[in-house]
Amino acid sequence: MSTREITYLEAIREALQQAMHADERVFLIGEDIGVYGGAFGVTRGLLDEFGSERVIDTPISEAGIAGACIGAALTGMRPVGEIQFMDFVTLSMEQLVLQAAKLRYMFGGKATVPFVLRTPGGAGTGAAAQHSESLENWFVHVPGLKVVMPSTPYDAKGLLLAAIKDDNPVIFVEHKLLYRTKGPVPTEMYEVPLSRSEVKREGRHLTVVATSLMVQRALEAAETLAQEGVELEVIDPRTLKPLDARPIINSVIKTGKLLVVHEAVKTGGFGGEVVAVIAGSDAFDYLDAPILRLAGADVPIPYNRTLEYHAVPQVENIVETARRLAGGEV
Amino acid sequence: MSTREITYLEAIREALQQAMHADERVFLIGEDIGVYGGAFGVTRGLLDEFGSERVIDTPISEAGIAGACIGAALTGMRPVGEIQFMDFVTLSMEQLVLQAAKLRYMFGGKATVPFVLRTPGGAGTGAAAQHSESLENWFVHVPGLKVVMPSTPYDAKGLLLAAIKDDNPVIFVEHKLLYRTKGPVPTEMYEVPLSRSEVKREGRHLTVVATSLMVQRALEAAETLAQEGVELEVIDPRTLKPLDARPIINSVIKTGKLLVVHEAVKTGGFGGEVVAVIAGSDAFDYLDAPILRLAGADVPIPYNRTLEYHAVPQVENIVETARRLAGGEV
Amino acid sequence: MATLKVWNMDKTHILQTHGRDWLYKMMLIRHFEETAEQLYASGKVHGTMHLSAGQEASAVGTIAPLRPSDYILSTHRGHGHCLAKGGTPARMMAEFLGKNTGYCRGRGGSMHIADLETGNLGANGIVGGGVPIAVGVGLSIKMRRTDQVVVVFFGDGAANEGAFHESLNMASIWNLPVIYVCENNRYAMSMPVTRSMKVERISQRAAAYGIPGVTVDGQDVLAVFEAASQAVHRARAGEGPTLIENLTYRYKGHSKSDQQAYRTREEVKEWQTKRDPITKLRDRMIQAGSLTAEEAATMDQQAAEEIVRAVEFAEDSPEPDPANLLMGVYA
Amino acid sequence: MATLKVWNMDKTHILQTHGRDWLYKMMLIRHFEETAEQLYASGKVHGTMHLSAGQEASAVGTIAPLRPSDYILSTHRGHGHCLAKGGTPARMMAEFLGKNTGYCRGRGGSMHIADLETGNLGANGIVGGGVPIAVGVGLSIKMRRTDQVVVVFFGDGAANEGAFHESLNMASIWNLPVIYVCENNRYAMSMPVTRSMKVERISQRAAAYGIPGVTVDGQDVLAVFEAASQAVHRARAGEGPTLIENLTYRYKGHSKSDQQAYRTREEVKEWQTKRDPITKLRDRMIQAGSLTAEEAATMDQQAAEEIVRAVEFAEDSPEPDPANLLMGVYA
Ligand SMILES: Cc1ncc(C[n+]2csc(CCOP(=O)(O)OP(=O)(O)O)c2C)c(N)n1
Ligand SMILES: Cc1ncc(C[n+]2csc(CCOP(=O)(O)OP(=O)(O)O)c2C)c(N)n1
Ligand SMILES: [Mg+2]
Ligand SMILES: [Mg+2]
Repeated sequence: MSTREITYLEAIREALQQAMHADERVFLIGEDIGVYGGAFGVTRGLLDEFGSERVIDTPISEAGIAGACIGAALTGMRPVGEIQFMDFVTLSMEQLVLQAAKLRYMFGGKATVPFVLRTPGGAGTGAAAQHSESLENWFVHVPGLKVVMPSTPYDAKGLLLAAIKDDNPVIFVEHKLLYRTKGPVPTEMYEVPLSRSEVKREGRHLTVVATSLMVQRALEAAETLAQEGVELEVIDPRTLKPLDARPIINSVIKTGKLLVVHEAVKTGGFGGEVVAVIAGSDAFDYLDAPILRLAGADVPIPYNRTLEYHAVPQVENIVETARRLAGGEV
Repeated sequence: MSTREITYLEAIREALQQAMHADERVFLIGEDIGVYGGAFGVTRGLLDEFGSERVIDTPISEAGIAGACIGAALTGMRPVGEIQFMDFVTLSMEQLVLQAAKLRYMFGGKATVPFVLRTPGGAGTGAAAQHSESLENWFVHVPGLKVVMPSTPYDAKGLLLAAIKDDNPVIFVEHKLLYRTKGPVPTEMYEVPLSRSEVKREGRHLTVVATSLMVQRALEAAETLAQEGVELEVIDPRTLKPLDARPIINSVIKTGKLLVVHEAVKTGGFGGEVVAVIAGSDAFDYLDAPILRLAGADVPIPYNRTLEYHAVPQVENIVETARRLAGGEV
Repeated sequence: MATLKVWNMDKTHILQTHGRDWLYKMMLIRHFEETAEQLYASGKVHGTMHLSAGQEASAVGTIAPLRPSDYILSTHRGHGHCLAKGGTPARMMAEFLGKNTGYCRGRGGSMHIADLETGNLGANGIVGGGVPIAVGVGLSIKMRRTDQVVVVFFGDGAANEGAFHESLNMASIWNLPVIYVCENNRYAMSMPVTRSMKVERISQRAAAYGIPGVTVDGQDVLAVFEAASQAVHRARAGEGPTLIENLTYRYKGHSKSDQQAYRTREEVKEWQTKRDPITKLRDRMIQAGSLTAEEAATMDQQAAEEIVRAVEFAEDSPEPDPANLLMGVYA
Repeated sequence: MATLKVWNMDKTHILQTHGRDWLYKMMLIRHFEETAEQLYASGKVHGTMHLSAGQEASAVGTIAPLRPSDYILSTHRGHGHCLAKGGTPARMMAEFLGKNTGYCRGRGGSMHIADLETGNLGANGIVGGGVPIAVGVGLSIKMRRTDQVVVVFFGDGAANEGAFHESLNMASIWNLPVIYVCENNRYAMSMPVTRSMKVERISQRAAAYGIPGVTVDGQDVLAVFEAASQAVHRARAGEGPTLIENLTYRYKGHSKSDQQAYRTREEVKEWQTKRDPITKLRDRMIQAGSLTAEEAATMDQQAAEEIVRAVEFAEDSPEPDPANLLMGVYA
């Protein structure tokens, strides 16, 4: 397999493109994904390549988009839906949670509902409170759904291809600020299995579990702290549900300390899940400091640039918290 | 104040009734709350007492109900909306989360949106996967909302009166299996403040934090274990958001052990939040066992009676887990 | 607004060809539900159930023009739809009793019965829940280039959900083979249609989507069949969706908790005695000389017996094993 | 379907009375947005913004019949609505720059500007987000027994959201004083109306709710005013909601990321040169002899200067203090 540097956005587009070539049942559906190429340009060019029957622009009807995915998936297709901003999944929740997630179980295990719902989450673009949501933990809380959040171009492509092949509904959460980041990506098709946590950096003083954009920020923080002799082990769950907990448990057994970092609001967020998994595991006996969460402030994302900056964890916050925690000051 | 035994359902009805007498701005809106009295009979009689202008039957339009509450609240009223089953809030999420919760902040702190959304959650009635949801942690994850879950008739009345007086949107989660339970309730109006956790039973071997119906089950379990000499301290947060963590922290400092019990699905649930608050607090140093969660199985609620029984924590599960945890077997 | 072209069906011929089948199906549905109600009363069925007694012609007449390979999406009041599409009473009854031999292995119950083999994509506990799904089924049919169609049933109450609007709009712009069948039984739980919408006919809403809308006497199985046939024909021909409103009535309370304070006994009685779809069809066939009263009684007896056997099957079936609680959450 | 009765307004008289005010407001909106765009280009404004240039007559004409105590609910493309309802450019501009003196203390930005004092209940980042809220405002007006009304603006795209359906139905059955104003600018982002719905006119959808629906030349402020006046009159008289569709056009891209591949330059040009609402009103008034070209130029100059002062105010204003990040989440 030959590999080259492309962006996270290009990696996603390539996955869509290759999946559509490989499997006629795969099609795309969402708002402005055709000639506009999607609000962030992810699907640009795909309309020309695959035509309007497989790249379907919809009216502004988010429940309808979810319903379209479900009905098509139930009857033999493999749709990839797009919700333009993660905030707007609030309009699809009934279809996603009461239908997509439950149909198989309610029907006694007889139906499959294989579709992927792609949606970009996260703040940092100045788009304020209704265009910056990070709602992944809602979906983690729903049996029947899988939840994926890639942090690199490599993972983005491999996870998306795996998600499209999966026979369950998968919520695939992208991050706007990652779209332009680059990394090595093989040209061929490959899959990153759902679920497999990955140790993105090894270290021995402190385990940091981070998701999506925060993986990159944690890696930057680790770089800084390495110069101080503090070695962070950074783990990216990649698939939040089902969670591959073993690598995290093993890491905490090694480091004795855990910091969980995510962008979503702290209260009620995915961090609680990770903490609870560890606090209830065999790693408990190895803990020698409180488990900390560093996460979004309990606030709707403000418009003002400075306020927005302070509303979500930045590299310096991770550095500072990790330094205190590793240094035994907590 | 004179006190008598009434049901949880009657306590809620009484709170509505008294609030409507006390404040002309309070009105009720929801599906079948008028002549039908609501799916569970909570509002029975209120149409006759207050007329159809203040007890408003709506079409089946859950987003519309939420919107009606928001618009009325923004312009000087104090609506109490009802969503017939908690499952159906999936249809109101955009209005509740992107509008109600955020309007005040987005408008620079200038608006108030004082309304209560009542809704019954929980399994146990054989109504299967689309009528048994416990989605409270979704709302806990939303800054701007408050989340209340009473476990007794006394709390139900007092919390509802406080919620109606509160100037924020409050999600008020009732439990179907609690409706017929009885307890002492003062005849007068009174408020149970949002937020104030309550120690429902004192004990020294193990702290159990439980919500809603699980408080009652935990108390039963405590009764059983007391006969074995194991003393559970049972704490009911009552208001999940904002969470009054101090009594829980203090209790864990005393007992050294924590078990969190809720009915909602374990993964991504409120239990994670409680565990994380404790694991990151000054109680950490006093912990002498892993923190455990006992919660709903990761499954849509099944129809079959036996399966349904096994899908959510029962008294015997609490007894068994608490016994092991208190006994140092975890 | 486009309208359905009026067909000249040879009614006598149709009744001769299909009348007995339809009559038997309606009787079967009626017996199924009466029995289910008894089982509930006796404590053998738990939860709740929504009976469709009175609405049988809508189920049978709508599904009659469908092929086995066509799809339906049903509602909380869906027993009739399931049976009409070819579901077996035994497996339905087993589902009621929460048995492992039920259509959903006891996981679904009354509100979630699905039978993928007969194209029944499921009852639904959510009012309007199946309506957006119909768009996807229609799309899938179009993309797979079959000439299937999908019928999505919903109630008058569901026509006020936002999902209704999104779905009809999407199906109309893409000319999908979806037939929207509103079973207008005058009430959504306690809410009369007259208070929940300002238009008189739900079919008028078709105008908002530029598709045909018709209102039909839902107690006349032939009228229902006629309208459905035309809509199916349009859909198969690639001409897009149709909105059909079957005017009907439910004899029983909304669900098991209903005190029915919102309607009078007289009203119920009037529908039962004057517009019962089974009586209507039977009398018509007898009048036309294509059925005798004795034959009708025999058929009714047979239907009753089929249900008795269904109950036996269900009662003899094993319960699910709690060890399999998590089975089927994920594929 | 009910229809609006046609009024015989004395147009000459109306223009004499209100023309200058309307013209100035439209000029002010145009200058506001041109300046905002420049500030964005220069990096002083971040995020995104949705400009309404070309749609000024819809904002000004619709709001003209309203009283200060009446309400509006606005959209992501809401600068014109805010100014027309009496918002001050300085506080809006300060909000754009994220300043503490802005309408939302810098927390909201372009998509969330609200001015409760002038009855502007807020722009909205969610397509159709304000539409269900209108029901509550209407209910509240009715219960408080004032004779206020509420105008809720939304785009052609929003008319396909489920929320639209639920809201119009609820307002219609309760006869609420809500005026639904659809600003049909032919596109929802890249989606042309012709592909997103099968009916030609969004106003046809009024038929689904038994309320009047009208389509208006949205570039003619007088026509907009006339339709709005009638709807306001109906609403105040307790006769319920009206759906108005103003046919209009946006000159700029959807937001800052738009490459406009979905339309031609010629189309844009044609609207700008032949149907500009400001030019149209100015020319008409000049023709009618109630304005001279010089006066018009002076007004335009004044509007431009008002915006210059707004920018000065905004730039001189302090930033919010990060220590107050959490301020205003809860009351
Ligand atoms: C989204 C949603 N809202 C409310 C309910 C509760 N509910 C179940 S059936 C029903 C009435 C439905 O009325 P209609 O659509 O007319 O169908 P019918 O029961 O008359 O057959 C209601 C309110 C539900 N199941 N789902
Ligand atoms: C619920 C929701 N879906 C999608 C979007 C993204 N979006 C913002 S504006 C817009 C187009 C809106 O079109 P229209 O309603 O016609 O208003 P216009 O922009 O033309 O004024 C879209 C798709 C959104 N903000 N909210
Ligand atoms: Mg009905
Ligand atoms: Mg538009």
